[in-house]
Amino acid sequence: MMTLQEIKKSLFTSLWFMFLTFPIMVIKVNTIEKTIEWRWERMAAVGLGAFVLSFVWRYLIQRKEAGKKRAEVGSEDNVPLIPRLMSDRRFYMPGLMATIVMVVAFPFVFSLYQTNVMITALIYVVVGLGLNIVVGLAGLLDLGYVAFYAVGAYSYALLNVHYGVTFWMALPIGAALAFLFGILLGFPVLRLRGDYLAIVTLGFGEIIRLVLENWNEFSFGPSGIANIPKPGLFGLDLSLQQSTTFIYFLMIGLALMTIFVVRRLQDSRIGRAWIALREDEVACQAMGIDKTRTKLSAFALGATWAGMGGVVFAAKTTFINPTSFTIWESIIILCVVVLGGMGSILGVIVGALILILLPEYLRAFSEFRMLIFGVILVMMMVFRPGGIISDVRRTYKFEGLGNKAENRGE
Amino acid sequence: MDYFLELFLGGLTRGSIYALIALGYTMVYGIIELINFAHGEIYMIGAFTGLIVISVLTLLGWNTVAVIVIAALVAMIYSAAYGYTIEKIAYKPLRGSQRLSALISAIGMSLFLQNYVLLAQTSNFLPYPNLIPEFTFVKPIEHIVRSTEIVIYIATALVMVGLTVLIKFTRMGKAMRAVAQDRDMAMLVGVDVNRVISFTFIIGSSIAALGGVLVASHIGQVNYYVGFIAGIKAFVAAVLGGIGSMPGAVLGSLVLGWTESFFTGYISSDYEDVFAFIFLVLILIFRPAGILGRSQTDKV
Amino acid sequence: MKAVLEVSQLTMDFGGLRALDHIDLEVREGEIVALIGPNGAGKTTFFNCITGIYTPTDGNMQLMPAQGAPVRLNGLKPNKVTENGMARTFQNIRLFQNMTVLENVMIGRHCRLHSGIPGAVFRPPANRREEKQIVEDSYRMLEKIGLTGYVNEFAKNLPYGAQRRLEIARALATEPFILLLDEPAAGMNAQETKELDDLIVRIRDQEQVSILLIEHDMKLVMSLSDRIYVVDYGKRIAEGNPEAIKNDPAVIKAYLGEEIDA
Amino acid sequence: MKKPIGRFIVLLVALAMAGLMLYGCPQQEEKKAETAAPAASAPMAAEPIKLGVAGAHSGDLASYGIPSVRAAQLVVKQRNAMNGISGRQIEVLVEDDVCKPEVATNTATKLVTDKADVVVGHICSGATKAALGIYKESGIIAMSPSATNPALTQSGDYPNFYRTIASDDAQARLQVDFALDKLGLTKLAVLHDKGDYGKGLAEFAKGFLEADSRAEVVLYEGITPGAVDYSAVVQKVKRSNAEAVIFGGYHPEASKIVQQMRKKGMETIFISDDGVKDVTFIKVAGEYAEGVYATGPVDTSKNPIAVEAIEAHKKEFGEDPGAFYLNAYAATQALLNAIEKSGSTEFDVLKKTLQSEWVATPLGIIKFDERGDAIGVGFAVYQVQGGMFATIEM
Repeated sequence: MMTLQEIKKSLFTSLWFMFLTFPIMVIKVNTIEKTIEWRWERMAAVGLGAFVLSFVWRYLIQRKEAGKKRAEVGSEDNVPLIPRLMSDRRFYMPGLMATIVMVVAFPFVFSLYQTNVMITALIYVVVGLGLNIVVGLAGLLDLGYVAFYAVGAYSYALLNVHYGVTFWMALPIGAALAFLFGILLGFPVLRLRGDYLAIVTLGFGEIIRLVLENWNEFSFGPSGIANIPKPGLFGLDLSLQQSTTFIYFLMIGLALMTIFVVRRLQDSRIGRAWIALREDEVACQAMGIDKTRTKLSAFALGATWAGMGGVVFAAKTTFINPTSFTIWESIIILCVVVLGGMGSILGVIVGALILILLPEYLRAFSEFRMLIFGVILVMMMVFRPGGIISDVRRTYKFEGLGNKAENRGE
Repeated sequence: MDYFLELFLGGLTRGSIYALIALGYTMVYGIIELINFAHGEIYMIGAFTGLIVISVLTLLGWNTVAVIVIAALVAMIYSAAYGYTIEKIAYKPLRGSQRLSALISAIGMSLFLQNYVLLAQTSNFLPYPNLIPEFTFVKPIEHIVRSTEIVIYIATALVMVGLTVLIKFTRMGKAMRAVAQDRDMAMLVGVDVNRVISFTFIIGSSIAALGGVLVASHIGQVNYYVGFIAGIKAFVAAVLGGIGSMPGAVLGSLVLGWTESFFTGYISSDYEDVFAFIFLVLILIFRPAGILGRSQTDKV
Repeated sequence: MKAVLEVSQLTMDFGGLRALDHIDLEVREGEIVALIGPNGAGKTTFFNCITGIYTPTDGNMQLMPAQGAPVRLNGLKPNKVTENGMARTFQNIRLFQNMTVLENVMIGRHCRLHSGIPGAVFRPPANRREEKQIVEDSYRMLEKIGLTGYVNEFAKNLPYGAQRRLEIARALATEPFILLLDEPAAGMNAQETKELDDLIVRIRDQEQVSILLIEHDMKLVMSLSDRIYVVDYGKRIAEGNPEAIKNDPAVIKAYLGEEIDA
Repeated sequence: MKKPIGRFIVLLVALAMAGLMLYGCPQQEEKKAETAAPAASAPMAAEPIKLGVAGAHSGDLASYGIPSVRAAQLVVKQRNAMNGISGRQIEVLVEDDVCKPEVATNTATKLVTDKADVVVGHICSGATKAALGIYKESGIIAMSPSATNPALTQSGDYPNFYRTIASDDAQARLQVDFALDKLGLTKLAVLHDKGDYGKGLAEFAKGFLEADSRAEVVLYEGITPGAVDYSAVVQKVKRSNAEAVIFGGYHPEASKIVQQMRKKGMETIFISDDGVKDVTFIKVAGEYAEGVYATGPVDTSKNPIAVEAIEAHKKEFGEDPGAFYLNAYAATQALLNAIEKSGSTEFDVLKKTLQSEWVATPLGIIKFDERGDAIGVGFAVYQVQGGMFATIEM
């Protein structure tokens, strides 16, 4: 296993990292006091750590390469585990039952905090599924998706402040406004390609945030809007615990609806057109698909979900200000989609759960939280570049004429 | 007229700073089509390394121009090493996967590096000594432009000339262009693609480090987060100029710098960034591949 | 016979370069017409112009469907051209790689159907019927082209010849009355070319489609075509039946140095 | 292919479950324990007092949140070394909110679930507002070292909120009065950093100036924080002929602007706020800081507690403390003092104690009014003189 060569290699790696981290890890200067602190023990730690980790790294890379080769040779049981399990009724039914029980029992079994975090994760499931339409299906890289989220959140908050609009009325209004914004913003930019589109959408996201920040008369500026009412339930007076549980189930409902709609869209004429557009724009047009309309529909529909997510977001936090809608937010949502596995609904759900729950559970590491989060992002991508649930786009499977064309499920 | 000139020079300063970062962005993008989100962090690490070197040398009793030169050189070497290592760890294993995966990896790297410096050094802002000498010839126009700014202009110009020479006239430059155009083809004709990519990261990172040291000297402070904002702006500048094109990156940066400066000067800095982004959108609507980018039509 | 496609004085400039120089061309009902010429003569540019991918500098292009008024193609977007009944394939295969063979053909049906977002979400009976119909129609199309064996494969996993045929199937699914084939035989072996020859004739006869093709394989061109147009340096240098073209001095001159495989 | 994925998923599920167990179960057990023995609800001597510290500990605003954590840790360490509060040790629960409202609600529920008795935080006004409702529901008092939004204490919506910093309007009033009465200025530029702290302050300053006939606001602008160069704004100030700049924001931007102004030979007076009245500002801006005015709590440099607090920080962390360190130090002391004096962590008792008991802090000897603002933190104007903040007599 451990040949001399490998040890040599690891030694070199370890030396390299000791060199690399030398100034920042070892020397701590205090330019104010004009003192230097030398922390040599750290160098030893880095060296030792790098030495050990380089073995792990090599092992993992080798394993990944081996896996790739096996896949190239093309064994039949290439279908990933989860879809395979799901297609087997023996596993599927009990699994489904267990999931349902777990989901229903969650807010009663776990603490307020757990429920609260789960609500956040569910909001990201909904919003992530929306972005999945844009990025995963239609292949349009949108780095300013958070703009529509902001539109939803602010439309509820502002309508509530000025006109006393309730949550239930704001939900469709927020969605509609986001849809409208999607069309409005999409129209001029959708002829741009790839990364140019990405940067322009990033620009739009920032524009919306900056306007919210600067235009006090409209949006109350950086001090935000407080005391946004939580969603009402027939005028009942709910305690914090109860209203959290209520929002939880509301989000479960919304998430299920989103999954339902996105699934149906994906398997429809429109959904196929989105995927085709992602695959090859020129050929797509030559097949009679209206590029602009198709792109716009993906963009606006994606925005709609962000709008809805935004309304729930405002209701859940009861306070909003522009700091919740920075580019980092767009990036996190994008990570949800890519990490989970682009284009896959299950993937987005898993991605959202991981990305939102992970930093929360990493709280135990307190100040190392975001450091570890960064490392995990890199590692996940390096070792599973296709996302966690990859290659399971459902495809039309033909099973004979006259029969219903059945789909191979996710 | 004085006011105009002042805004013009202010814009030039901003533009030159963006350019030093944008060049690295655009080079990396040109070669592997990756938005290297961690590039801003490389710039920040460069600034920090420079600060550490300056402090150590100052404490040893040095106090000459040599200090800043050595600091800049060490910062460039270290940033290059970081760039090289990051590419090997976070991007190389992802070659051939979807481009978005590499983007997420870059974002993860960016988060990691920010927090690495935050934890290993400090969350506080640190003062950055300005060791760039005051040139006597600047004295009469000191209220308009400072020596540091002049050094930034000169550095940017030199870097640009140097890069142009490198790309146009050296073997490595030729190889870089070949890889940028068609990686597989370049590999077939015997270009060592891995080496070219590493080299690109090294050059891009060391330019960013130079920028880091100069900018930090100019604004007099540094913390772990300075890279992110500057990085985003520089990326916008690179796209504005036409990503992948080096003269484009410089031109885009200058245009962005002037846009911001004049907008602030004549209208309002409240909406400075809003305007910068709207300007970007407008330019891209009329020139979908940026100012100097060649619009690529699909070969059908 | 009635013309279905009429192109007159088509000119296309790229910067200072004139890629097409006042080209006239006509395809009549039920005809197989070939467009040939040396590499870089402007054949694919011609296709790109009439299908709306490029906007020509000058000239007139018109489609004449069996029923209804003629449609002027100038300024139409590619998808509109296809909607109006002219479909095409590509020289460098442009399939939707990560979709199955069946799905590729289903995309071709897109422009003939109309179910929108509400239909997709609520799936009313009409929509279900339409979806079922798409699958069946697409499968039938695969039967005609002989690709049923691959129906659930990803397009990228198909052998080369099958990919070319899938492009034809996909184009046919848009229900064109004129089909443009850009080097359909490129990269095929003799056996496959022979099959393609049969397939094209069969398509013409069964589907009542006129065909305009670009091809380098002269044997195929000569055996298939009713008429042939020859272009060189963007100019039309000859037109006529295979026999006439074979003996045309201008054509021989253009191809001098190039092998004429006939 | 199959095995690694399988293992991966299993690992993932296991991790998720482990996480849930870790966080869910202890709490469950506690609940059970409570129901089994009601007597346990009375504080036992061994049970530690839990002090939550919430604020931005990562991300772009970490430099304003981390000093609070350190302040709380140092105070608690000192207390615990002296046998805690009547024999009960104090435990610090540090939770990050990145200064974002949505994260703050998670942070707050986490602290509630972890049974925090009192909370020092949050740092940003927005995050504080989002979190307060959750604390209120659970009867937890939160004391912020840095949330200055006036509505927090003036609206009456947040009875459980206290702070050891002046609200925006109070500080702005002081700045304006100083500028007009003491300095006799007539033309002022008001700048801010577009954040909820800086812009809130600047809005008030502008309002007060406009209401006063003696002076005029010749320029009102938001600068972009983190920009690499501020020369355009500086030139604009120069062109506006303003005699002074009132700046709302934090010290990094303040020092950049001051440096650029001074380097361009401008002598414009610079007046700023508590976010700038920080040793780091002087150290960073160096010679250019000379003459800058900043408002802040009275008397900190001569206050022995403040001196001691700063020394303790230097000893422990090897650097000067960051922004709002003293405010957080005072907040922690005030909270712990109230717990000690009242012998309880009950909401009403604690509230009463906070409002009645004076406590010696680095900011002076303070107690709180019924709205939650500190009484006894005299606010004063300082000027940087010879590398120190020197009090200016009004």
